[in-house]
Amino acid sequence: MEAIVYGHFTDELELLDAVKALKNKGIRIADVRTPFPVHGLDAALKFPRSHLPKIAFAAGIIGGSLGLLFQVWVFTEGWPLNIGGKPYLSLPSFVPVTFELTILFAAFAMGFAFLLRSNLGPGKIPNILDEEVTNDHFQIILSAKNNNLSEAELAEALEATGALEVKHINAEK
Amino acid sequence: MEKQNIPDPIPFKFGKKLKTYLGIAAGVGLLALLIAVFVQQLPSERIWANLWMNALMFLFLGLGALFFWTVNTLGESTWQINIQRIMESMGLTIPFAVILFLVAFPGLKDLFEWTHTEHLDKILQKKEAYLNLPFWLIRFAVYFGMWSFFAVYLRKMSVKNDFEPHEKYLGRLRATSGWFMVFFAVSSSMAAWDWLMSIDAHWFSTLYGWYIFSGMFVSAVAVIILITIAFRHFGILPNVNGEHLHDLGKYLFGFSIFWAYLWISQYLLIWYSNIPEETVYYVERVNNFGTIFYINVAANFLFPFLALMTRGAKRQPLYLAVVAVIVLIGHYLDLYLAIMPGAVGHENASIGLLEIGLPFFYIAAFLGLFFIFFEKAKPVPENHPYFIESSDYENI
Amino acid sequence: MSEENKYWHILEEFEPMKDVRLPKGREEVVSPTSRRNFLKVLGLGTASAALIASCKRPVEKAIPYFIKPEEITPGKAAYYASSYFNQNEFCNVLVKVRDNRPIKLEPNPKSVITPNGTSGRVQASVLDVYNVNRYQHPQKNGETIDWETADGEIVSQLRQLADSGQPVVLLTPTIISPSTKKLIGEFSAAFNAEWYQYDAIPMDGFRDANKRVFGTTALPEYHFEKADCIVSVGSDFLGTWLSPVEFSGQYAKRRDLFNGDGNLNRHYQIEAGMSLTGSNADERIRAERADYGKILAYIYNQLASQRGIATIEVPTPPQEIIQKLEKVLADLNASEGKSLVVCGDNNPDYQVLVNGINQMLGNIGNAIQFERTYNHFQGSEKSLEILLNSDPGALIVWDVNPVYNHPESGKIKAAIEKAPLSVAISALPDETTELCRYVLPSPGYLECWDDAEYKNGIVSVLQPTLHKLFDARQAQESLLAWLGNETSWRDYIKSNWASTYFPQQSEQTDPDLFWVETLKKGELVVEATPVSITFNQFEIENSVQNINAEKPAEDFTIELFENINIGTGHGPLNPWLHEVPDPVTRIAWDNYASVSPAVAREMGLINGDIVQLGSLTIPAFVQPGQADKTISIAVGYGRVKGIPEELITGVNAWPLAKVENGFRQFTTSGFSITKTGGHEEMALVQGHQSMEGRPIVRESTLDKWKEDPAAGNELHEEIKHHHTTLYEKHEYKGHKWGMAIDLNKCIGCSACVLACNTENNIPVVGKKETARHHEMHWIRIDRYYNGDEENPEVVRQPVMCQHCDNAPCENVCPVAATNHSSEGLNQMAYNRCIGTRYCNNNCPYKVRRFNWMDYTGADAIPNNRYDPANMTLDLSRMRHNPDVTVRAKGVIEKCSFCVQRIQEKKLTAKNEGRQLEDGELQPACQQACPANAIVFGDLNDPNSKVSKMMQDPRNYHLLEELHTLPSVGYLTKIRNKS
Amino acid sequence: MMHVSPVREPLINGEKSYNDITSDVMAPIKAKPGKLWYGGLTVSVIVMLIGFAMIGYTVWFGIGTWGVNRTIGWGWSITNFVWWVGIGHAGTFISAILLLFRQKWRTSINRAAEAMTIFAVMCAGLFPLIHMGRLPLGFFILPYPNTRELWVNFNSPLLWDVFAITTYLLVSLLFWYFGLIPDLGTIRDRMKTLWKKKIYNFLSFGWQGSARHWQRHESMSLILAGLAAPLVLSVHTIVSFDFATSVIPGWHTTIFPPYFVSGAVFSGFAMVLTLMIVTRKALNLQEYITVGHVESMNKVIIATGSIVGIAYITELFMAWYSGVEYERYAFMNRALGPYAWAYWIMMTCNVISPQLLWIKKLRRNLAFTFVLSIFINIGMWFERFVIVVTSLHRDYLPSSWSMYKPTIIEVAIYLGTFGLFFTLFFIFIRVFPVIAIAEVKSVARSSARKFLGKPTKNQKPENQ
Repeated sequence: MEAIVYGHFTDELELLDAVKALKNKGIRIADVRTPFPVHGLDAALKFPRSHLPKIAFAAGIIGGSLGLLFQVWVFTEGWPLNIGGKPYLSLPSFVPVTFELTILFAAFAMGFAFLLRSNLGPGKIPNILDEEVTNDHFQIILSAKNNNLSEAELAEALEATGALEVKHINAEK
Repeated sequence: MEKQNIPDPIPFKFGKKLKTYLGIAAGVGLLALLIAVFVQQLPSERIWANLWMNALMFLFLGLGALFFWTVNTLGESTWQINIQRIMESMGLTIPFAVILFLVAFPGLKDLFEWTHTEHLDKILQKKEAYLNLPFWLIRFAVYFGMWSFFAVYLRKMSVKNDFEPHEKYLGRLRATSGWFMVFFAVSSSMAAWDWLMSIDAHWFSTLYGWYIFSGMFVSAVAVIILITIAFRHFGILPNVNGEHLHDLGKYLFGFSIFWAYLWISQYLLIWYSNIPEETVYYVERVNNFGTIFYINVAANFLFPFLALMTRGAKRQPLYLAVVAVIVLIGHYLDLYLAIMPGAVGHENASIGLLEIGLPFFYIAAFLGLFFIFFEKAKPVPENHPYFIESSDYENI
Repeated sequence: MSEENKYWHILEEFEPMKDVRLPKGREEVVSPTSRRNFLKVLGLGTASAALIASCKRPVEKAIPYFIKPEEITPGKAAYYASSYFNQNEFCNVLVKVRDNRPIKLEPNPKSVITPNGTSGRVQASVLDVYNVNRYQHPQKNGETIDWETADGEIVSQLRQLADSGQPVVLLTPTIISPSTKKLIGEFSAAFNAEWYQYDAIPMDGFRDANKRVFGTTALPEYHFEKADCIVSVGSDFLGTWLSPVEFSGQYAKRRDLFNGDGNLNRHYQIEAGMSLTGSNADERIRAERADYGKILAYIYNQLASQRGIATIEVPTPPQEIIQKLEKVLADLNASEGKSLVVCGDNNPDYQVLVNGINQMLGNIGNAIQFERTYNHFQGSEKSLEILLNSDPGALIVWDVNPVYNHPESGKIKAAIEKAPLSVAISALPDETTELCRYVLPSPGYLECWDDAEYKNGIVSVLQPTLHKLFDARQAQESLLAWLGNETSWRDYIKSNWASTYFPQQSEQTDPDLFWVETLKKGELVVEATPVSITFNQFEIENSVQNINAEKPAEDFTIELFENINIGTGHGPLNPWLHEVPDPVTRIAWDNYASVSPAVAREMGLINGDIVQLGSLTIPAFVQPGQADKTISIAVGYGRVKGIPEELITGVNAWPLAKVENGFRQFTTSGFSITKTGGHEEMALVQGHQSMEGRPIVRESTLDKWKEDPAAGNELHEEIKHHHTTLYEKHEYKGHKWGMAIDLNKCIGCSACVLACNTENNIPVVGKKETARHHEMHWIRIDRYYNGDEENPEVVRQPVMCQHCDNAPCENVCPVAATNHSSEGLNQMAYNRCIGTRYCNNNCPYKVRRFNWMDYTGADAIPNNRYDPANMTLDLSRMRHNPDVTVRAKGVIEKCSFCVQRIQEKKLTAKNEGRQLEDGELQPACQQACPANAIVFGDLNDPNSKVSKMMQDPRNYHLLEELHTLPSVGYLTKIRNKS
Repeated sequence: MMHVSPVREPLINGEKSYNDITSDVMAPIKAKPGKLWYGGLTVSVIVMLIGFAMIGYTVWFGIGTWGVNRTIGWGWSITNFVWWVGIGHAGTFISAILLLFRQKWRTSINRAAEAMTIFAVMCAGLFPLIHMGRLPLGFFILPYPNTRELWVNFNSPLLWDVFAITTYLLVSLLFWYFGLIPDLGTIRDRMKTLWKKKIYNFLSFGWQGSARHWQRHESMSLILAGLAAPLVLSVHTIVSFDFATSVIPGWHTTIFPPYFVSGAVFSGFAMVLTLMIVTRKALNLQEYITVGHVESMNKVIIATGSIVGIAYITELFMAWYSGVEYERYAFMNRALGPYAWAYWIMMTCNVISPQLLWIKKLRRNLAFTFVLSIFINIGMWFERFVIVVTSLHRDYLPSSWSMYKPTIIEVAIYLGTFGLFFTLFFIFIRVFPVIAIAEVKSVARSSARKFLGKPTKNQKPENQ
């Protein structure tokens, strides 16, 4: 694994300032890890908005239309039955199932998209640098590879932002 | 996110220019009416029905806004504080709606079959204990009395807090909102039965009251959106930012869906069991008002649903405004569908000069009153404890 | 093919008879098969054949299904003309036989006496054949013996007795079979035996009255259709009196407003308990049972005085009744010669008065005729007394059960026990056979040869349609054997006919052919010599004395009556009859003491409270319209001997009858009711008696109808006018089946219910389940009361699946197990049904039935059968109609408009390359209805009767305001009252 | 950061630091379960097994073992079904709709509420299956391809139920579990024993708290909420269709959909309160599930309860107003007929008793709330009983009117579902965090006045 430097914060506000400071210095940030979603962090890291909603929308459309078309087919082509004198194409009756399938498809498509996109899934082994990040520490990770600075310099920059417990992990190790 | 520094608000002035515009609009409306009566000589029921319909629409905006404000107060929510004064001022138009209704009163006999006590059929006789003019008038008085009272009182509390900020006013606001909600819950449905459902005197649907309410609420939100955008544009409400529009947009979006939900619930159930005493209502509308029937669904559900799906749509002022206008027209049509088939009948009912022109008068009247009241108080309740919170939040 | 031998199918055809040419077109007479049927038969047919090894045709050869015998086509039904006779019921029937098993009885449309329909008991009687409780072998002191020994011993003993001069007594029910009579004659001669006939409910009082007044003991034939005004004093002539099936048809003819001329009869019923007939009356006058005599005398006096005939001295009936009687008298006078007065009481004096009244009104020769008099009800109490006093040496008891149903059974018991030789000839064990030393099993009537002369000169035949299931032998065969006569019983009859009836007819020239043809028709009508009658006025005075002599009834009077289903006690072994609720009280499986609401209130009684009545403890039932001082109890229940545990229900009321100056009477007074505090839940299927003012049964009066035929049915037009729909009706090309029911003709006899049970393999669920409202009947007869509980008016309505075109039930079935056929049938796919019961909830008519438990044994799960009435035993299952699926536990079932019949008839028509004729196709209920109240047919055919009826202004649909568009229509009930 | 007005009541008490939150919430998972827990679990399991036995009995001998009859085709089974489904509405309502309305107080209760939802829906789902006459053939309701090309009836509300309930269960599970992932990560990192670490690692999908994951996670939660909100409405709407599409007076009325939904939320919240008031004590989470939370939930209860009440009255009035005699009779019969007692229990519990909550003191009184919540649970059960039984037992033709009395079997099955419910719940509180750790942390700052981070070794004192 490539050589990286990471430092900790114990207050999300400090973290935000640090992130901004580093960004201003033009330092690329490999990753930030927090115990809970910190508001404004994605803005500070200049993340684009996620595409998950679009996936949900598309999947919903597909699910809904599949459901509707199937029902229409069954009652008009598959086996038209005279049920209670209702017309074969009794659209109002098809509303509920169509709706449910829309939701079902949208929800699950998005769920899976999330896992794939984030490379998460059952039994995936995370690379945890410090277990405190899932408790109360906020962690900035800088990688020497995608910064044209040495580890020492990165560490320094990190220290400067007030990061605590700045640690190095060397490629060799 | 960092605070963008907000310019000081430009005080709102209900100026001459604005007045003249409204005057012209009102004129157009009256002209349409006069032409309808004297030139076109439309059948009386159609005239009355239109007056009735517009009066209702006028009322709905005020009442809807008042409801919106009170429900947010009860929910301890904050985002709306910045535009609260708009809702307050809209609510204050309620008392004046009475006049508009009274104008239509001479036409009650034309509008309501059950008023013809001389020849009531079996069913209507059974209902007479409720559907009779005296009792109906009493209810009319009670609804308006109470609504007006709440509108005025709540506004008073809210304004008082501007000058001598005190917890107690907010306490009263909350308490009164609670009582209003209780009364509104009952009265809104009953009013819907009295003024709309009883036009088709034989027909009945338990859901009707709530269906009408949802329409009312959406129309009110649409108007709030339009005014908010306008005021923001003219710098009267500088604090209003994308977040507020986003929330208003969400309400328009969400409650359009809610309206559609009630619409399909009512239609589906009646369609399904196909019992004549119920289907008669829809049969009339589908067969003789088909186009409007389907436009109604399209304009009030499909359009806002698709148009406001994305985040950006809800934050884009101009875009949002356009959607709001269309939805507003949609609910005007919804009201048309509720009234005309029963009151006028498909032979005589149609959308002509009168239907298009008359509303201008009411719009003018509504805005006129609104501006007067808005002018009277500070544009924002700046001493409201949630005020800052309201200007500084974000939609995740 | 010609109408004549449409169904006609007889056994001779299967026997090699060189001298008889086979009638042509035999193949056509059997119904066509479909693949579905055929497979079923291979299954069910072979299975059943295997089950009952001896299941053979009377032809002396077994039937292997692998080599098809020429007379049987698997899956095709054959029909045989035969007759049913039991006490007060006689029907000419066609026996439907499938794969050697009689499975259904249908009215013989060619019949002179009962062309219209049958009674419920006739429908149910097919089950009696497959009764596991039957004796299977001859017995001596309970030990099985073979026929040879039995015959040997009996004959030798008979001989001894004959020599010793000790009387040999033959005790039989009323015998209407001429051949049997002849045979008995020979037997008596040979063994100088005495022959007595015994009826559980005799009419000897009636016969006696006729003797006194008209000089003849004959029972005249009645023509209710000839009477404009019918006054019945406690006579249940539509239910149980004299010849109900026949009378129902006649009566209904005069209630027909559809093709009738609107000349309805007017029917007054004067009675104490609410009888089936009373519930149909235009006006029912509630009177104490004890006042019948006075009332008759009063009527007599009024009429007499108006005619200047000497009146008679009698106490008058209560004032309020006198007032009510004014109208009656007026109508009787108005319709002189065209009226009819009947009385259901066996009291000769009452009957004498009735005769007097009819004489005065000139009804003799019109509504009452003495040409074709009745031959049944030969039993006489007097002769029975003689028997008992003669202490017989041998007692041969043949198919009667006096030990159970005679009030003085003690004496009879003693006589039997005392007699050195006692022989019981009976199919089923009962109280009497229990006591006899020898028991000789006799087969059911569907296994027998016989003939019957129910009315003078109208002679019918009975022919077996099933080989004797057990080692049983017809009584006549026994007699022949004991006489040492070698001829078979059939040949005996045949020769008897050849000698007696062949000469009396001219159609046939060859006696054999004559015999064949008669068997095909099932009936022969020959000249009958009218009974000449006189009229003795003075007898009236005598009777009046007796009536005056009646000591005034104190406290409560109990009247025993015969229940339309269970009858005098031959019903209890027939679960079908048990499960059909009484048409008046709507209670199944029980008898009870009917008390008036007033009494009930006074004593704080509710339905099911056990009360003490003399020696009887019995649940009480509050019966609107019941006379306050009279308590009515049905006889025929409470049999214990030879009956499986689960079928023992009710209380034996016979002991309350009494023998009074030589006649058996079924009213006794001087009882007091006491509450025991006990309570029993009765199987009451209809808990609510009022229509709640809903337009369910629509009725009007004749006068109103004459002004406006839509009278009482105004709603129909109004609703039709308001019908709106959000979707168009489906097109029904080809047939569109529908049914019209004339509420004015339905008398509520429940024959339709039993016919439906038989046709559609409806399970029997027993008393407990019925009480829990788990009954399975596809058709029910709702009964509502109008007006005051003192004496309410009664309306009835048969309700089955309405086959709605907008069926709420179909919409909600998640698996589409029920949907609409292209011919407008609301059809059920049992295999698809998963039993959510959603359809049933959503059915406004509540006509769907759910298989709550494994009633039929058709489901896959073992050891879960619920069959209280042993209806799923191998033998009982032989009754099943192979064309109808036996439903499994957990599925919904309901009326199918007898779809199997529809298919069958459609195919017949198709094979014959013709259109279905209207009326050709009848569901079981219509076919069985003796009143022709039900009409089924094609609504797409504007000329079909059903279409016409649906156009009738009286027609309406049940709950039509719901726009369910039923295919069943009801014609309003029109009362003929002023 | 978003601003929070000082006048607002803190969402969690005790000035919790992030670490406190983690350890407090995880305490039950780490600690050895006590006697109470074992006792509770055993009882639940036994009751559950009895229930299952009775289900077996019913399937074997038939629905005839129940009290239903030709007139009342549905008795307790469907009553319980609707009741359980209703309870299953709170969770998703809380986490979806309250999320959309930015009600921050939801964070402390949504996790447990959602779990409850899922368990309740499981119990509910049993009944439509059991009440089938032929359960072994129940799979007919699925539109699976078959040789006869025979499909299901898409007109049938029962079929709509199949889709609605299934979708609801699956989506709720998804929503709930994806919400759990970060917390499972937290637990994993606190677990000392290896096998536990392994299990939780498996369950936590390898969560490591990266900013990008958080961003996607949040946006997904929002959309899921957006999808779940209408889903919640749709489920009980469709359940209400079971009745409202029919033609039976008392069943067929248009107000049913919204009224059923609010009734569902009403009963759901009642059940949440019942459970939470006990759980917070048992797991000693009083500072997270505060009186404030209870009050907020009580407010929802007043609101929904009043809506339900208005619906009752609307129905009653419309029955009269319709002028249709069947309608009129049906409602007369409800209020005065043989089952009037059920109607009045319903009225008292659902309409009258919640009105007491207008009093702030009572809103904030735990004991009172607990009792009330149980009242409401009972009342809502009777509402369904009234709708199902009272409407059916006297419908159109008086000749078929009847009465209904449940048998011991039905009762046992109902209790059995309680067994199932609590078995699952007991297991849940031991293996999963009852409170959404991350979500609470994200609102914790607004509730605590002082710096939250835990001091580290080489931290300067002035930082504090």
